[in-house]
Amino acid sequence: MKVNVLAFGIAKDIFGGSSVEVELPEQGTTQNLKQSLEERYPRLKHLVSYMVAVNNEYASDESLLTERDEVAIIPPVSGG
Amino acid sequence: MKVNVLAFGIAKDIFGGSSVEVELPEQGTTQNLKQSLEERYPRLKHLVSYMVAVNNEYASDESLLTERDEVAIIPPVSGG
Amino acid sequence: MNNQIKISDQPLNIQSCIDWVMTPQSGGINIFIGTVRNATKGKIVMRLEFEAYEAMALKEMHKIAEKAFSKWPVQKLLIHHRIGVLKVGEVPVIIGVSCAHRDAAFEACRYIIDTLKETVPIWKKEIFEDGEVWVAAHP
Amino acid sequence: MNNQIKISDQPLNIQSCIDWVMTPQSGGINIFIGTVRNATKGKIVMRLEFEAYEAMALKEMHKIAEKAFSKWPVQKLLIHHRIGVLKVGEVPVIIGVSCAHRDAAFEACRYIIDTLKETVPIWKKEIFEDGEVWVAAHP
Repeated sequence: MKVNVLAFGIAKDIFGGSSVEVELPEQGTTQNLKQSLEERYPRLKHLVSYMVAVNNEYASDESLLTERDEVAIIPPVSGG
Repeated sequence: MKVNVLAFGIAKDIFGGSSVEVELPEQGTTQNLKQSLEERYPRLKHLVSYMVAVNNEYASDESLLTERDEVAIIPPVSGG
Repeated sequence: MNNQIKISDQPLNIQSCIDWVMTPQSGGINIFIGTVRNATKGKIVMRLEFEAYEAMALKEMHKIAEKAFSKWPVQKLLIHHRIGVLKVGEVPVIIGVSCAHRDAAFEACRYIIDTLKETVPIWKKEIFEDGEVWVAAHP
Repeated sequence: MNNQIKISDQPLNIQSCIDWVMTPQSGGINIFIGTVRNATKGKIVMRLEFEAYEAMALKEMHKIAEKAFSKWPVQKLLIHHRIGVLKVGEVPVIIGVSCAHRDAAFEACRYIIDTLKETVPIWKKEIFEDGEVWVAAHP
């Protein structure tokens, strides 16, 4: 399946755009998504940390993804 | 000696005015002043507490008073 | 020590207090605003009357400011207290603190209002429909 | 839950935030104002750029508000965050909390800004004379 991944902050610089498409196996998880992105964009691994949000909520590594989900990469936040 | 004592807040109500004159022995202390006032105005003893200020500073019971000092009775403060 | 300490019988201007306390060096500003509540222990408050022993109150407020500057890296510090008759919703006190970082701003602001309420010779009388009372005077 | 939560690309209005948060029931109001500092670790800051994942950021801000209402007797609570390009001295964030008593106002306000900085998906980029950096991204 194809998952569209939104990018913010430094992730946008790393991906070279505000979203990327990632091909994942059916029943793919957040963890699979991270692995796939880190292979394609090794600079992701240099961040202090980053999270994945699914449908506007922080998601655990085990969360299952579907093509209909709104998925986003959340680098370390720095608002306020 | 005669000491002029300023009154604020509830002390003004108790003294019936914004200052009273108190006759004290030479070398009289803050403690002597309190005793004298409490005899004249027993309601003073019903306060939670009260302090004496001499020349705009909180004074201890042992502070010596002179006629030239600015003396004030400070009932429990409640600003802010 | 960059501070502005004032006792006034005129309404306090919140915006100009904040404008004064902000600096290009500060990242965190904490402001405490005291307001006249419409009730105390279930009784409706009509108005408040504040009275100060002004010379001494200013002296005590300056001591508090000095202590705050010595305890925290404060950039600017403001304490304005109003006296006279205040209606419900009006503002008797504004405290403002600017610091490079927020920790110090919160702590210093808290310290200032707590200490002001303990040491500064200002008194407030609550006026109810059926009487009045000097706050904190009696057990 | 009486709250006002907003993300805006327009300058925040401090006075109207404070007016909104004050109520006749509250005696203590605590306000936190974040401002753009002119320097970070000795380097001169030219400007800041804030970006939000807006839908999620609003959701997280509402969660923080809900938590604050459950932890403290808060009367009104306001969180305004600005995004876009901000110059030194401008205000990216205003938090306001009104309570009957000051303890709760200070604690809730502190909790809100601390938690906002940990969980709300907003990012800031510092622009220096000789480069730029996404704050907190790298070790």
